[in-house]
Amino acid sequence: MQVATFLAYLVAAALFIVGIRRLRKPETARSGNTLAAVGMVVALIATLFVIHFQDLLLIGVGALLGAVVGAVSAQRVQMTAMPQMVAAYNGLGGGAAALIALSEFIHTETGGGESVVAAITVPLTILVGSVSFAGSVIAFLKLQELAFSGSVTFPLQQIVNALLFLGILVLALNAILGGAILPISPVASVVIVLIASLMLGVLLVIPIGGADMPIVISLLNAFTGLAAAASGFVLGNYILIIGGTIVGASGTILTRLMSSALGRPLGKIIFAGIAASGSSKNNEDQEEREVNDVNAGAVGEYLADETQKVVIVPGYGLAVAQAQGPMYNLMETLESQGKEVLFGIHPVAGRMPGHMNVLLTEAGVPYDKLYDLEDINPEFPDTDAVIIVGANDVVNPAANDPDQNTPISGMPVLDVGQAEKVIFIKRSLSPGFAGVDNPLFYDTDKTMMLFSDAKQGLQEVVEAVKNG
Amino acid sequence: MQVATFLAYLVAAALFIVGIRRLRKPETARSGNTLAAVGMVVALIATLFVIHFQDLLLIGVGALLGAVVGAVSAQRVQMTAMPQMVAAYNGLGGGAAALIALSEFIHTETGGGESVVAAITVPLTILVGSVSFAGSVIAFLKLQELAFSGSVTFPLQQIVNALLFLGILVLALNAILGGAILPISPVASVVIVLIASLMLGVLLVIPIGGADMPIVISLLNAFTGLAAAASGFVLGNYILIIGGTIVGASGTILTRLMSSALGRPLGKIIFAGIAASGSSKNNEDQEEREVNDVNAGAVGEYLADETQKVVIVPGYGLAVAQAQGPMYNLMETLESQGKEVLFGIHPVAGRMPGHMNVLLTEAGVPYDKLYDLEDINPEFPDTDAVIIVGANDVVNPAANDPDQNTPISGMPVLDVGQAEKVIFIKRSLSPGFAGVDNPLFYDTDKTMMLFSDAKQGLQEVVEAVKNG
Amino acid sequence: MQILLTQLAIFIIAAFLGFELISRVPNLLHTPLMSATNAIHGVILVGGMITLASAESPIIKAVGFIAVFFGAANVVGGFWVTNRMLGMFRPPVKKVKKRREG
Amino acid sequence: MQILLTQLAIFIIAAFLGFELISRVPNLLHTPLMSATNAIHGVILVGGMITLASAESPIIKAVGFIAVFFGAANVVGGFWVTNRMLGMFRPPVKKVKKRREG
Ligand SMILES: NC(=O)c1ccc[n+]([C@@H]2O[C@H](COP(=O)([O-])OP(=O)(O)OC[C@H]3O[C@@H](n4cnc5c(N)ncnc54)[C@H](OP(=O)(O)O)[C@@H]3O)[C@@H](O)[C@H]2O)c1
Ligand SMILES: NC(=O)c1ccc[n+]([C@@H]2O[C@H](COP(=O)([O-])OP(=O)(O)OC[C@H]3O[C@@H](n4cnc5c(N)ncnc54)[C@H](OP(=O)(O)O)[C@@H]3O)[C@@H](O)[C@H]2O)c1
Repeated sequence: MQVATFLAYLVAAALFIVGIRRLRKPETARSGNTLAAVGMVVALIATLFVIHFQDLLLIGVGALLGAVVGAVSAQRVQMTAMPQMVAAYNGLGGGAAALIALSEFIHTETGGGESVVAAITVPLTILVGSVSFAGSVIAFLKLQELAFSGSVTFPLQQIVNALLFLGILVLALNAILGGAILPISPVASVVIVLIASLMLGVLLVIPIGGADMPIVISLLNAFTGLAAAASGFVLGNYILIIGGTIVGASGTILTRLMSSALGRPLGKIIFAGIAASGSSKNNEDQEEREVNDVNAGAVGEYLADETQKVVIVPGYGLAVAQAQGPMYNLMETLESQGKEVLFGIHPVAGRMPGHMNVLLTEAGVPYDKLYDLEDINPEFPDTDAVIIVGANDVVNPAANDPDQNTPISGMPVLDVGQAEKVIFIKRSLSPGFAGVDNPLFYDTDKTMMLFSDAKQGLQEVVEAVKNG
Repeated sequence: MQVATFLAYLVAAALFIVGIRRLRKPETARSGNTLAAVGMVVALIATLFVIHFQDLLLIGVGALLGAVVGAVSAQRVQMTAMPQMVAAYNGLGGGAAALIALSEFIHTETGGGESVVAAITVPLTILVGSVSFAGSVIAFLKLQELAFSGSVTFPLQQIVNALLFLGILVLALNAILGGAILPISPVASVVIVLIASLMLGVLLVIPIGGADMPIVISLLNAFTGLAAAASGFVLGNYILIIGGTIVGASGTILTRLMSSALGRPLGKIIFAGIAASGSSKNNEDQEEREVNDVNAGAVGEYLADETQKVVIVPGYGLAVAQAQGPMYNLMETLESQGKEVLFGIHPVAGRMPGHMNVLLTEAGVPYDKLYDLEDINPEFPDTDAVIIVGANDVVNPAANDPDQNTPISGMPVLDVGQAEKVIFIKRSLSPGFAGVDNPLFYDTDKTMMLFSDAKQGLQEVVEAVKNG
Repeated sequence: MQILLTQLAIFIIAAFLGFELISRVPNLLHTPLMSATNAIHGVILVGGMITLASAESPIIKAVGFIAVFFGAANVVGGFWVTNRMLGMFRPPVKKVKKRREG
Repeated sequence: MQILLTQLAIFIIAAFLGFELISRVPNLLHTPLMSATNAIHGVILVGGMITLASAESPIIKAVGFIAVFFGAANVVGGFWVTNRMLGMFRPPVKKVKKRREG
């Protein structure tokens, strides 16, 4: 280990830390990300000085390919698809860790030079890395709605997982003790550990509902960090140890933060495997039940004549319909008539945290009109009308109904029922992401349902308000 | 370095960290202190296994003596004297670091075995340790009001300090380079460094006013931590490096926190050397100026007849007079007459943070009646009377008077002037700790001055209220 | 052995640091923070380089090559996508204040 | 050399940890926290023990002895006085909540 390289590693570590620190505040977040990236460059360059040069070409090619793939995908991805993109990158990292540990193991096995540290950390790295890899792949497929959408469960799932885990431990031990326990060669058992870990990763994630995926991804992110740290012990490399450990630890805390923000205890997510698509069940009895179906004219009239204070609650549908422009117009029109207009932004509205803030600031809505969950709920009692555009879960009172066990049970929601009138602008009665039917739809004297695409519907309402 | 010892050191370090974490919250603070102490015991025991046993006796004697001195002093010290006690212990730590570095230096010089690390860290340790030692001694003397009370300044102070520091650096360099620069032997120059550093410590602290001492002590505390870390490098000892560094870093942040809580920018404290005893100047013109001098009867009558809402502001004088009991009676009496009574507690009221909270809870005042600075100030406008018992600085509007540069300038104070009437219970017109005269004293139609010892005065007032 | 011990020390302290680093982060920044730390553990690429460089047998070379590829994609994609995310919200300072408390 | 480098690494990470450890502490706890950390750097006593144990010349022995004495006083006095301080305020939890925000 050359001194210069080591010192460069320390610089890189410091840059990682400062970067994360700056990522905690909106004003400095972007520079924080840049600093961390600089740290990464420093670490990579420093590494070039401690490796054989004959392989530089091969490394260069591999790195270049990876960089291109990463850059292109990152540039192309839709904002709403970013969570699954993160999952994908995370999986790659975990896979890399597992592969490195694997080859190190084969290396020491064949080339000899068995070290006690490696013997223990290698299987650990393979286990954690593979789980992270497989889990991330599943998370990606789920969020892309390519496969396993909703919650895939089968009987005795927990027991199966437990047994699988046990088997992995035994095999790992067998590998560590050089095949003393089972009639399987160390290399073979390590390979089996890898495969079994992949299975475990799949089984752990398939039962988890899509709404919880951001949390699961964050958890797998922490896993990968741990795997990187473990591989650092395998290779005796300090930047791997420091960087990996910090990510592992901070990732764990971040996961707890997110789960509490979405109002879901972590244990419940991982072990309960809450169904995220009970919608089918609900859809049937919808048709019979009567709703107060209105047209844009009626909505516009009501807003123009009956309201003083209006709260607008945007949701995922607004993003789908790209209706932020018309929403801005509606705000202007209402204000031009001397009405007060606020926006209620639920932390998980849309498909990624901050999703709605992004859209509305794009549209030019001033920031002081955007209210957080805590800030807006007290406003509802003296609100004349709440306009809910393409949102359901975030305003669904069923979340706080103790008798129902839904994917969103326990999640704090916007308490729109408190307001004088509730106006939904959505295309149908179909529920939202979590697939939970919304009792408010059927409260015929409080609720108006304007069935329409968000964009078109809002445009019509604006017209109606102007004329009405 | 034995493995067991090293692992024990890691445990000790973890206990230190967890201890500090728990010290951040009142409920867990005490256990946090205990955990850190346990960590210390672990570290000390572990050390016994890596040192020659023949010296165990000598070590035992020294440690025992130190322990006894520490324990007795800590048990005996008055609560109000605790800040200077902390200063004393801190000084001892700094001194120890300096001495260790010194003897290591002599050791390597005579015994040979010069290492580049030691060569650099030894003078550093001596410098920081000595400054911390001398500075703490001065802080102790100031707070005990044994010497240097107030701010001791002399012309060109900053320049003298700068030159002294420069000289230290040159001598240190000379020591590092084995006497290459000056015709002074390394050992000699190191000894001179030690003496000069002691002088520097003295000069740095004497100009600083007593009100800022808690902050200065915190800063010196961080210094000692740094010195301990440096000596860790000298001895290649890990618990010294870890423990010392953590204290050094956290101490720095804590110092910044305290200085902002007392509303004093750190730079101003260290370089300006604000006079903390301008009192003499003010005292002269006091006599002429007229005050509304009243007796307890008048106060009692006013409270009984004219007030609905009363705020009591306790200060250092309450502690001196041990008047918390009568104050509690006053609260009861007023409440028995259906009046609302609150207590306004300034963060620096008294002589140590939390001083007033301690006294009042001792007296049995329920906690929900104790209001912080931020919470009480909004209450004053609709308050009929503020009773200020043995306090001055914390209610002195001069602190926010831009034209005056006083020791308390910039410190947020309790805005008692907002209330209908202000009643001071103190023995004289003499100002408080910071020695700043209080304009409120002379506002004859708003202020009543009840000149009396706090305890006696409060008792009389209670009687008067009962009768009045 | 001593090396291993010091590595252990670094691991423990770094773990405590990681725990402390994250606290009271506004919802807005959860995803970017996750994405950025995700990019940081792409430092595993360093491991991939070392493995590939020290590989004799072709099979290990191949595995190492994949590792490098994965790691590079993790690093570049991770930082890039984070940067895009953060580019999307530029709240004026006053609102930022509000957020941070909330 | 490698040892020194790893010590440096530990120093840097521990410094970052120290910075993170202290944040938003209620006024009430400033003095106890200062006093407790003050006791922690009494770990210098370890150094005193090592110096004294490895001392040949009587003068170094003497110096080491004083160092041990100082260190012990720092440790014992520091933790003891902190414990007394903390013993003096036992706010009921509800108030504690209030404090922490304020
Ligand atoms: N924010 C995050 O980080 C995150 C991440 C992953 C998952 N989630 C989950 O996503 C959900 C977000 O809740 P949400 O209320 O914002 O959305 P939602 O509950 O998923 O509801 C979206 C609604 O928009 C309507 N819609 C779809 N396209 C539309 C269009 N073109 N015009 C008008 N309406 C349209 C849909 O009803 P119609 O089909 O009848 O129009 C649907 O009911 C939560 O369950 C949250 O847990 C959030
Ligand atoms: N809290 C901390 O951590 C801390 C630490 C160090 C310094 N300080 C400083 O201490 C000061 C605290 O302010 P403070 O308003 O609480 O106290 P103060 O400003 O020092 O005023 C104390 C007042 O009590 C009166 N007094 C003394 N003995 C009395 C007795 N037996 N009966 C009645 N009155 C008596 C004195 O006036 P008479 O002589 O006329 O009676 C004096 O004016 C601040 O300047 C603060 O910066 C605080």
